Amino acid sequence: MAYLVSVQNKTYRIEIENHYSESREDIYSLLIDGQPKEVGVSVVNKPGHLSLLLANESYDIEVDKEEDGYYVSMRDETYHVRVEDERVKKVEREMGRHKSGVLAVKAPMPGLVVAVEVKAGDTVEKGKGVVILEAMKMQNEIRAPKEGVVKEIIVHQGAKVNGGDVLVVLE
Amino acid sequence: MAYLVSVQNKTYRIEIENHYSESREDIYSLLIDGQPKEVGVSVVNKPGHLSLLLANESYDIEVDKEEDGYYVSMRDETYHVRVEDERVKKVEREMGRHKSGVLAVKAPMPGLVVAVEVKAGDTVEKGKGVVILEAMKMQNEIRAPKEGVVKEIIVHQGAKVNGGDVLVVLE
Amino acid sequence: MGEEKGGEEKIMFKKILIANRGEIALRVMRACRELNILSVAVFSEADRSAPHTRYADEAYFIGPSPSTESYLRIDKILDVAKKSKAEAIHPGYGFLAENENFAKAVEGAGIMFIGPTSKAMALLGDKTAARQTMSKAGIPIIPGMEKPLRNEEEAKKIAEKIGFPILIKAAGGGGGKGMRMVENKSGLQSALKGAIAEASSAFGNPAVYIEKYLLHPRHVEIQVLADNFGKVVHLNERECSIQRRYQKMIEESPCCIMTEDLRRKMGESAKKVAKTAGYTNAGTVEFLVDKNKNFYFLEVNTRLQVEHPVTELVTGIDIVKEQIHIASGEKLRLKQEEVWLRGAAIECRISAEDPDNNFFPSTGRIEEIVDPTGPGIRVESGIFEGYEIPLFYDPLIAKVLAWGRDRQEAIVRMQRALSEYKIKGIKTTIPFHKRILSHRDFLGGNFDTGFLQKILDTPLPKEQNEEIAAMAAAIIALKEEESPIIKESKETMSNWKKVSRWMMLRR
Amino acid sequence: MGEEKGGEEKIMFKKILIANRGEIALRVMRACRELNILSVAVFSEADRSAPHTRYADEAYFIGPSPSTESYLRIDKILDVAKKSKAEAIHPGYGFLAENENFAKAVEGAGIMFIGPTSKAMALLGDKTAARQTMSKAGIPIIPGMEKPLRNEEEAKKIAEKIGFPILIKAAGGGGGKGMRMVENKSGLQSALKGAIAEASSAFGNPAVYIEKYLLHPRHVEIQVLADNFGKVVHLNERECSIQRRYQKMIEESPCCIMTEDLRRKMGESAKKVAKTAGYTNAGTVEFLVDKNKNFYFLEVNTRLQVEHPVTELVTGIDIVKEQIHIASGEKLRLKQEEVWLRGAAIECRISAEDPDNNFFPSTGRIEEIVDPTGPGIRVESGIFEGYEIPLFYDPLIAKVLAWGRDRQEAIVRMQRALSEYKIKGIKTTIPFHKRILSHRDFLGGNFDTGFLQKILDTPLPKEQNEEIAAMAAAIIALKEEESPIIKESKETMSNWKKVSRWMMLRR
Repeated sequence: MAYLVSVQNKTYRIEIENHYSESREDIYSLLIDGQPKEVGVSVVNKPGHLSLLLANESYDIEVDKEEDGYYVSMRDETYHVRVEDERVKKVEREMGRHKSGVLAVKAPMPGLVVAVEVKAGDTVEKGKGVVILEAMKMQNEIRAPKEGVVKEIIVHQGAKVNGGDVLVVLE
Repeated sequence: MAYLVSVQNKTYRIEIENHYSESREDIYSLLIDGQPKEVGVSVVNKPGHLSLLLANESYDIEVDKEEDGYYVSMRDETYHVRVEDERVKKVEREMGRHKSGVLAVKAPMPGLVVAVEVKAGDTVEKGKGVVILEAMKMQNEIRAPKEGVVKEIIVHQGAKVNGGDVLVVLE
Repeated sequence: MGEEKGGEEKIMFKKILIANRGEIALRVMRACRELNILSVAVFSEADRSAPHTRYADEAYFIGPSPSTESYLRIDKILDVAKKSKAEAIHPGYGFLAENENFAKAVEGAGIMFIGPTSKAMALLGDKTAARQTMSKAGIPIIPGMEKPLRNEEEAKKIAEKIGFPILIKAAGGGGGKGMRMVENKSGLQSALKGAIAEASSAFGNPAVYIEKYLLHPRHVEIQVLADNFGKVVHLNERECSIQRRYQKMIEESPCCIMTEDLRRKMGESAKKVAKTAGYTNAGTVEFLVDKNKNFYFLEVNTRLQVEHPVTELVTGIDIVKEQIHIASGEKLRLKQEEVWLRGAAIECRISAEDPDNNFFPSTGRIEEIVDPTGPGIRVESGIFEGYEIPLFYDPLIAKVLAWGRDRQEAIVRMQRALSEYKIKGIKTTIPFHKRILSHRDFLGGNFDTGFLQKILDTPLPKEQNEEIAAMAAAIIALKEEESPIIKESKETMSNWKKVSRWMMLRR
Repeated sequence: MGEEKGGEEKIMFKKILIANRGEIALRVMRACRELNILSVAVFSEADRSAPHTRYADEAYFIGPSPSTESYLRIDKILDVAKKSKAEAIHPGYGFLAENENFAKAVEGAGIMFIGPTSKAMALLGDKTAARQTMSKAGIPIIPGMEKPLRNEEEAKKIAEKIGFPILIKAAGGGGGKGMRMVENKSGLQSALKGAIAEASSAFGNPAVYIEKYLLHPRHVEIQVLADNFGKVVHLNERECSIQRRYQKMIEESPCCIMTEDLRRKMGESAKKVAKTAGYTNAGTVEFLVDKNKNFYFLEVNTRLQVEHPVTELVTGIDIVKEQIHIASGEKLRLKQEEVWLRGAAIECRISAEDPDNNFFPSTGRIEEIVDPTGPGIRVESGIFEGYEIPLFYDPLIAKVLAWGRDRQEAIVRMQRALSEYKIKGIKTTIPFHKRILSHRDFLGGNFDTGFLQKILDTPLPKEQNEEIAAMAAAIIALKEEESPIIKESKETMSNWKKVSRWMMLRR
């Protein structure tokens, strides 16, 4: 089984050659960009909580799966990691999928829409405020994550929104 | 629904007359030995963790179910509570069940039998040591919980036992 | 305990109502328990199972979740005080803590308010009037307005007179709400609008005023205790310059630019402020200190501060207990020369906010908590496993404190504590605190109230263990594919994440 | 940090191996982390996911779960030290901490042993020889034997000579193992047998000796620190009279019968003991103090004690860090007159034992932990949620410490902490500590080493809330009958209980 694993700006090819269970841990033999590694893995108290031993270096790791990939926490840092099955990736590449030019600006959390600062058709720069959301008594400006043209305004002043609700659609 | 509830040496008759849910808690109207009470109940983070409000007195309660009844912890104390359905109790009483005179002395936890201090046929007093069990490097004497005659020795010196294993049977 | 004087025996309260929620309500209830005083909680709809409701001996429902309908309702809280026969009310911080009408109503009901008199609160609560009074008493103040602003026109005039940069502040309350720094004329109008809106919603009072904004100032405050007999002691300073949007994030004591001489001067000034205002109970006198160690009186926080434990760690004094003793009519149990200053302490405020997403409030269910422990660590927390953070209140969920023999030891212990602290299910400011605690200028004590922007402008340190992270994720991915059991668990994992993310309100 | 002397620069270690497990391994690793030193763990089969294995920077497997095949294997631990290039080894307490062969082997391998030299350890490890040496140096000792017992006949003779009651003690190690009090002649034979058996299994050495048993003695010990240059300071006393089966359960500092004069005398004696033995690093000199405040030297614990945090809380000194500094060749950083004694501290040792069932060890899975927090509380713990207590090791799982301005405040804080501390899934000694902490004689400071038997003989206080408990159980019973969802949860509840109860070994 081979995976293409992206962290930050790097992508590693990780091939898990072999794995088996010993009494105290599972041993994974893998190649990371061709370099062989043997990793001892013990599940601590939940499926995502691992104790890794790599050449006797100890890593206490929490892996949380979210919609946009894995979040791997260890030693005071959290890494956003995307894992793709090499075979699946290949198929996708062959199909030549294109990215859509439409972007939904979503509410990062529930709150009350205090103001809508753009109207349909406006050209907005990256970082321009589009909606002001009040939550926990703080007013927070939601900004355009990229430049574009406002295609549609979904919410109105005074609306209560849930986290993840689309506020404005950019094109 | 009426229960006979025993705590320590007391038995209460608790009749739950009515209960319904409000937005923030469940309300139970009950009679305890004929005295009416209204109890507000909110489940905290697990089924057995309750926040009780009784005439605005606040009780943070943990209820653990074990084989021999409920263990109810609150305000630095733990109560061993037995709950019987009044109807079931009645049937049992009518059937006139007798208690068995046989008592199994069990290992309270896993360990190694270092010595057996009685033999079959011995008459033992309450508190007499019957078996010495070594666990966590400590030698612990298991004592007879009541007086009786040793009917059967189940374990032998050097045996490893699990918690709950029968060591000796008294009659 | 407590001295008896003049034949009149002071009797400690038997029951105290705590008009607050969260970690501060627990803090006060713990003091009550240690003094063998019964505590009475009040709770809103959202807080039926909250820690303070369960920790108290008695708990009374006071209304729907929004604080305007519960924790800010003076009438309901007084009703509970009467019904429960509470002899005193502790307001905590926030909510009604600095509301003079509340203090007055409590006094009127014959209940002890654990804090200053409504009169002292009124005097100091009007920040502009307070500055005038203190200036007349010889306390140095920052150049600025003497009265709340009447209109935008006036704002322009004053700003030009004292010169930009200026600071707009709410007259009705503190804590950074309704506060805006304005660098030049063009930003004045919108900042004014924002400040007024925020002041209205936070304090029910739109009044704002303007003052000179000092360059590179440090925010240093003095904790005072004053009894009802005119005696005042100060418990040394707290350095609170690490602020975001005028909200303190990290506080410490001692302040690393402090000298014995400056401490004595600021301490004496703080005591003079308290005496001038006829202040009683615990209070905090806030100052700005400039590069040349000139200090300027800012305001008095007429309540227990969020950061009071910093002072407790270096002085060994339980400030909440002292508040209760003072309110019960005892004389101060300490002389100024008996106040220690041992070692160093730091506090990090942990909020349910996402530092990677512009500090947006994060709600959801707390899945797991591992508190930091070991030498020198103290935690004050208002959360538990299974708790769902309600939307309605302040995002502060916990405070971590570290004590060390010196600042360096306090810092390494705090770094360790932040590293050990695990709060799963929501986003918190812990990672951001780690960044601050490892920043060269923080370590060197070389910062001012503008420090946080510097942190935000500093690129994130390079991550060290990308390969390990990649391998861990690949192993989890393989486990998910291979094992139906793990797959199920993964499902659960992913589900609770979603729930915690999108769950709007606790049920 | 650390002074430099004689042109030779002392360089702090870069990596330390911790030859231990549980809370004490974490304690040492935390000190390493605060000093920016890498830590190396060793772990047995049972401890692959244990906290110390995960907290360390490096971790090495050293064998099967029984400690004789892992944590007591000198050869394997030295192998790891060499492989990992650790420059020093911290032994913690228990296991090899007081094993002179281990200390000697470490020295022989050119690795620093963080503790005394093997020579000092050998001298003090032979308890009877140590008493002779100290007696000759003018330190008062308890009447008793000068050599280990040869046979039962000799035991009878000596017992009659010094008079009953007598105490049988293991010559090869401390901690209450292999210890028996004998009240009269008839109990001598069986006590001797038991003591020899326990001494053999605990220390691999059956040697025991006899001494006079003092009536109403208090166990008071003095913590000392000694550098490699002949300088010794003492860090005041700890009162450790609250013992069960000669195992300390509660320790505190200061001791409430201590006077300035007695403290000075005992401190000077302890320093003399250390100097006489050529002792270096941290050590504890144990004394018994009788009713008339005469004190008798008992023995030296040549290691870090379980109860060292009590002293840390009242002196502000991090004893583990000082151990590391001393071992690295630094001179003591403190003068005797710089050692504070501020406030009062208490420690309760929390064990996985069932106080309602004769303190039987309790194994199982920890289902939930809520650590006590708030003012004055410190926790040292070696457990986590989901952890399965292994059978193989000491049942101590955590220590709770409370600091207060005085003993009374420390006690009420400890009561609060015990009340807040929740460890679900296993039985612990927390309820028993609550009984002690509320006993009149404990509160009054009126106790001796026989106090615990008194507690056991005191009937349990009457429970207060039987009606509430009855109602809560009835409500749960009804919920179980009515709701299929609750029923399922109940099933789970009951199941994990069973699992935790009967689970023998962690997988």
